[in-house]
Amino acid sequence: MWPRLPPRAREEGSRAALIAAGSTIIVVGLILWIILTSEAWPAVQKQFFSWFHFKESFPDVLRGFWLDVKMFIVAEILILSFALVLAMIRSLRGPAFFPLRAIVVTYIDIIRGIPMLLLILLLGFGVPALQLQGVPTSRLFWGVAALVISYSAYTAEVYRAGIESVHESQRMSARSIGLTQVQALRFVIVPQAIRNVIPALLNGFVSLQKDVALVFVLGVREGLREADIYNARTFNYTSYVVAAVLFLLISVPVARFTDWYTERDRRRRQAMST
Amino acid sequence: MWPRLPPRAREEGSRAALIAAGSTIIVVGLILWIILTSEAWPAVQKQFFSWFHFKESFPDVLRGFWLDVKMFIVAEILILSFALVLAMIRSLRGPAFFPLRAIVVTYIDIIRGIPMLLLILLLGFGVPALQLQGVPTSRLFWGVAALVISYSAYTAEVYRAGIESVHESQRMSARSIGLTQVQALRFVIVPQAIRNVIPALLNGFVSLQKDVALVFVLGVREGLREADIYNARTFNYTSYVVAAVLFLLISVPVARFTDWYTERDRRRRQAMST
Amino acid sequence: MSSPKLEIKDVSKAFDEKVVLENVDLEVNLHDVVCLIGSSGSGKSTLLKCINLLVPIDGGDIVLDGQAITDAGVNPNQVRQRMGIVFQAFNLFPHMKVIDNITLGPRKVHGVGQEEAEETARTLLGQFGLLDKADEYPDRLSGGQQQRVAIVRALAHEPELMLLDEVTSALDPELIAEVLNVIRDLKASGMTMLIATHEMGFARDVADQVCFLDAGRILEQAPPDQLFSEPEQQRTRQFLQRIVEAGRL
Amino acid sequence: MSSPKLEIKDVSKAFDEKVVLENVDLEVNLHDVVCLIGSSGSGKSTLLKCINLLVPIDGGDIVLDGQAITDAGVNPNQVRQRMGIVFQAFNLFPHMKVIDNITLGPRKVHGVGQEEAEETARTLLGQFGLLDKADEYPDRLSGGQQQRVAIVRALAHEPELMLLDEVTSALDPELIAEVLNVIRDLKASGMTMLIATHEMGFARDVADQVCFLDAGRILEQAPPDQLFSEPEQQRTRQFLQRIVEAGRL
Amino acid sequence: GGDDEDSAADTTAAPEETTTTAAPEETTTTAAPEETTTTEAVQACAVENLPLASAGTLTVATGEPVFPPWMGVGDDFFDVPESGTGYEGALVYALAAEMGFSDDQVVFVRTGFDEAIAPGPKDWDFNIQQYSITATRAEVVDFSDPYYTTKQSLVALPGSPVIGATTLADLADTRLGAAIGTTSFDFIEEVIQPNEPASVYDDNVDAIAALVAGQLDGILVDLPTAYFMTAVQIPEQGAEGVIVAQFAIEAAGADDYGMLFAKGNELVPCVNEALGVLAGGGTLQALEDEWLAQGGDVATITE
Ligand SMILES: Nc1ncnc2c1ncn2[C@@H]1O[C@H](COP(=O)(O)OP(=O)(O)OP(=O)(O)O)[C@@H](O)[C@H]1O
Ligand SMILES: Nc1ncnc2c1ncn2[C@@H]1O[C@H](COP(=O)(O)OP(=O)(O)OP(=O)(O)O)[C@@H](O)[C@H]1O
Ligand SMILES: [Mg+2]
Ligand SMILES: [Mg+2]
Repeated sequence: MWPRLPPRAREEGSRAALIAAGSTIIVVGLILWIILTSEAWPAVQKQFFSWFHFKESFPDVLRGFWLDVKMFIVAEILILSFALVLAMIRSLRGPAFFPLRAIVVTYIDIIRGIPMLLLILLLGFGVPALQLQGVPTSRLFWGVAALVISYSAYTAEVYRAGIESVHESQRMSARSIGLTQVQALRFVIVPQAIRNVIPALLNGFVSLQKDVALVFVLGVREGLREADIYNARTFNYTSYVVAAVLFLLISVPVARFTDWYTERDRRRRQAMST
Repeated sequence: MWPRLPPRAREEGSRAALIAAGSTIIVVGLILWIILTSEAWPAVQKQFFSWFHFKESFPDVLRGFWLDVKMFIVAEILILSFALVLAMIRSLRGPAFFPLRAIVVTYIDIIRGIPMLLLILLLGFGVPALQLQGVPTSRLFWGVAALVISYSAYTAEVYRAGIESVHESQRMSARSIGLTQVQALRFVIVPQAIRNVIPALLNGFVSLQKDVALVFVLGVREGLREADIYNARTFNYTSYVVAAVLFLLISVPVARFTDWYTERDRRRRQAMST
Repeated sequence: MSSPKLEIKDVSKAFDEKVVLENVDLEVNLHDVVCLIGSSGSGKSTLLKCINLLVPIDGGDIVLDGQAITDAGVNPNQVRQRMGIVFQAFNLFPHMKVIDNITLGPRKVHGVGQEEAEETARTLLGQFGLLDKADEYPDRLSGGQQQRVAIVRALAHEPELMLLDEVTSALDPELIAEVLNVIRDLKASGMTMLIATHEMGFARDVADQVCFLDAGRILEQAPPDQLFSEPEQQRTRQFLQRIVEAGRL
Repeated sequence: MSSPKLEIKDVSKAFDEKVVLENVDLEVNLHDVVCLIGSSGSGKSTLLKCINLLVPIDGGDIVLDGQAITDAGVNPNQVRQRMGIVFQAFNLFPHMKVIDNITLGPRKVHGVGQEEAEETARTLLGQFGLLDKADEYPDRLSGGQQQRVAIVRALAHEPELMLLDEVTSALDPELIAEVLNVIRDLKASGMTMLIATHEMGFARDVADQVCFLDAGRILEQAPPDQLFSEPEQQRTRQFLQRIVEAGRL
Repeated sequence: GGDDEDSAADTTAAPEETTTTAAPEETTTTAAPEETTTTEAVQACAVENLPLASAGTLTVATGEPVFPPWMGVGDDFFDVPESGTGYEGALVYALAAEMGFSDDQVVFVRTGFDEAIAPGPKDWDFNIQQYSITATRAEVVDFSDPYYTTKQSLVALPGSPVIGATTLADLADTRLGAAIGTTSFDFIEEVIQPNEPASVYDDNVDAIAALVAGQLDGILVDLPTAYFMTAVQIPEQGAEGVIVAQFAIEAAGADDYGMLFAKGNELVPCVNEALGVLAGGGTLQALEDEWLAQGGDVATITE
């Protein structure tokens, strides 16, 4: 076992870096100071950051948030799986797969272009209004379905970015040991692809966490909607801050954990330079 | 010059692929048929897909949409630049850059956790309410600022995914010819990184296109707001379909062009297998 | 000897406008070792990739055991399962440990059980002096170690035909001797091999036939003794002379 | 001879728990060529990367022209600008044409004008028989072509010291002769070089000193004639004997 | 509890402040209006002295679109607040006249909900779109005195389980909804308290869509809106609606509508004064009879 000392050669630009960091902190501090001492701050604070309203709205928002979390978990699992299937189909080579690829490309293009709200309205109000036999009318069901349909299109493109960032020689190499296209994708390309786009996947994770709230247009009372109700009742925006704090309590730890984990994984696999 | 024949070896699974494509088309057709022949379809059609209301709402939505496009262009340029700076800072190595990196990580984590709507309200209503000297009070200004702040956090993570997908040996190689960290990022890593994540960047592009509409809470009458007003006035949802069509008219060509362009670029650089 | 294991008939290949292989004819008999020699860029690697159906050819036929594998209707996967190829750039899977790199093919393609596959892999790794690297990731291996893993990966496959692209170039001389022995053993066990190499000593030592490729065309094919001592073509003579100058023959 | 160009003093390096370099001492005099030989995994590539400050060392000092470049307070960029390194795996920039790969360093680091940089690059490419590949992308070159581009990229830099990692391994014999000539020319022009190689013939031919690295330690250092004919260490003798068996000395 | 008292103190304190601060300089420049008694307060409420968002005009904010029977009634006047039709529309002009504005000195602007309640200065004088007065709201905005007190009513499609309900208990197992920010919503939550919590929608249009989609059994709205909803909105969405009943129960909170002002706006007492005159003179009742009293018997639901 070898005693490991820290690298000793000084990194270039360390002084510039410190200056940059220092001045950022000073500027942010200054802005905060100007805001907090401004004459109108008490009024703004009262309407956006009131401790009283924070406590008042917290229980309702938290209850609604719990519904968000449940919808989120179901949706995210479906999205990650369905999107991967879409991305894999899109990455198949050869003319035989052209029709399948074309279907997926059309799906992704159209769905991404449709505002999520319209999709939710269309599925959540439109489909049940058709009164078809055996088709669910639950707005939760259709709200989550709309989220899955929409987010899958975006997430599939994130996966595709990952797949295409894996060098062609890896595909060739995988095929050469006799793997089929799908096997090559599954065992060789996709595992590397996912590692390559984890930060972008996490983007989807974080923003879905907030977008599940959109099912509120269907009358579902989730967290952001409770904040809405509170705001409409009291004209105070602090309830939204409550929602933001709840979101942050989940998303920040998840982001930090993922970064830590991928970094560890990378260290285990790769040579590290300075 | 050599006469180029198409590759002749049959790709595996071509029959399976055709079956899959065929059955997808049949299923989609069947669903459409069930919907279109359902008893309630005329009512639903009237509510969501009425040609009359399409024509009626089109001029207003289009006018609002034009404002969206302008906001979008300004915001997207700022986002792509600012996010790249964030991502590059986040990718700097060495303890000297720790404070800067920490600032950027905090920024990204917090901003992503805040619902975009809250950020828009906070900046669009909160900041002007402070009545600070020399600070703009324009709603458009603050609406776009909120979009830039929020989207930059997401986009920076997409860039970072790209940067990390470039193999460590490229960084080493760039440093070995004497480039500084920033030069290595700028000339060697980032150009490859961006190519790697273009589909994911395009996601941001497409969804920003729709999210600029969120500034309507500030009372800005953009496209989706016009659709909203029309809907509230006529109780008909077709105006949202108009908005969707306008979005699609931009996003689909952009997506197709980008794919075509990156594919051409890839072909120019890389060996292609079957 | 009966009909050849592998026949390359009038094969041509161009990348965009650039002709890389031009009317190549070549036969590899069962149990034979054929070495491809020729300058950098002459098309050796491309030819090997064409045989593995990794690069589509533009004209001609490639025939394996009497079956034209470049015909429409042939499943290229089944063809590839019968060959092993080692790339000049190794192309190991960086996200998998060495042992998983090696067992992936046998497990997924040939349906071998995990344990059996690992056992075979470890035996092979041992032969190549890499037993202690089984649980390491490729990026943490030295160049020579990576190349040996790539050879093991191709062999784990139990192929009928091996395509080797400069497998000894990143090896240190000690290991070259070992790899040569492995190849000799393989040959003794009846393996048919097509090897692109810059090592004339190696070619002379192991090859039944040596093929001289120049600018995408096969200029000369003969047993090593004949080709190295009495080359027919002017161009071959030139090539060999430069090798002697480089102290490599 | 005055003080050495490069001194490696008691350098050690471990990856996690694995010791890769152990108390390495080595001197390279100005205008000298030193060859590093040793088995695969002995630490040759790691040592070269440590000298280029691409891998931080754990103990010891690396001294260039009397200045300890591994000291805190030294700007590693300025150090790297004085050296050229060629990696075993080439590491060309795949998104840039060959010519841009070569001119990037001169233009961005040394502030050479675009035209001048391209002219120098084309001259060098010509010397390596690659003039027609200037506007091609690296992924479309053969292995040997890529390696030559990597050498040109390091040379374009006009370094005081070159670190070469198995630069001849992917070259065909014709080119080896050419590269050897380039290296001889470089030597004649006074370039100091440290070369990791498996080519004993090459080492014997070009080196002033040969260094035998074994499991991270330098076992023996001597002029080639002495080291190859009368090695002192048992381990060195073993190594050389295997080489002879492989037909490589 | 304590919160309510705070805001009550706020609203009562406002007029006094106005009288002391608005008086001094302005009075000297303008002659006192002819026939009115010349108290300080009345002088302050002369058009010339009013602290208006834009001098010389009364800028009235409202929603977009506006709905009958509140504003813009009649096919030609739909969403035309300037028509002076509908209860609120007519009220605005009556109020303006009482305050001394001519009809063409009244200007309408449109706002969204968030704009109306955001902090900071406003470019309109007051906002009128059925805002319910509550103590908490009054902490961040000011309200006028009430100009209308609503009754809640229940709208449904034929065949809904709520049809025929006569007591609150009949509604216990039904799915009810309302638009956000309305007292109707609070009424479900606090008075009806069905087993399934109230659903809440951005506006009545979405609520009706949910009704049509079979996701709701009934919508709560104020009675005037209920008439419009069943007459126009629901048929437009391809269904048929009925007013099930009105509630003969007082809401826990006030069901009073008031005009909304930016916090601290000194116009409030003047508007209140004019409103008082309209109420006292019977104008309000006349407007209500004209625009809000739709014929027909509506059943009532009791405790
Ligand atoms: N994808 C490609 N696109 C265009 N040209 C290519 C491509 N791949 C290879 N080439 C060109 O084809 C020629 C033959 O390449 P190949 O790799 O087969 O050579 P080689 O004989 O293996 O050389 P080496 O000994 O250097 O490995 C080279 O000139 C190369 O530049
Ligand atoms: N990043 C790393 N993490 C862990 N171990 C490493 C790493 N890089 C190299 N090693 C190990 O260090 C040892 C020396 O590697 P190095 O690449 O220096 O060998 P080499 O002498 O260049 O061998 P070759 O002749 O095969 O290229 C090897 O055993 C290798 O597995
Ligand atoms: Mg090759
Ligand atoms: Mg090495």
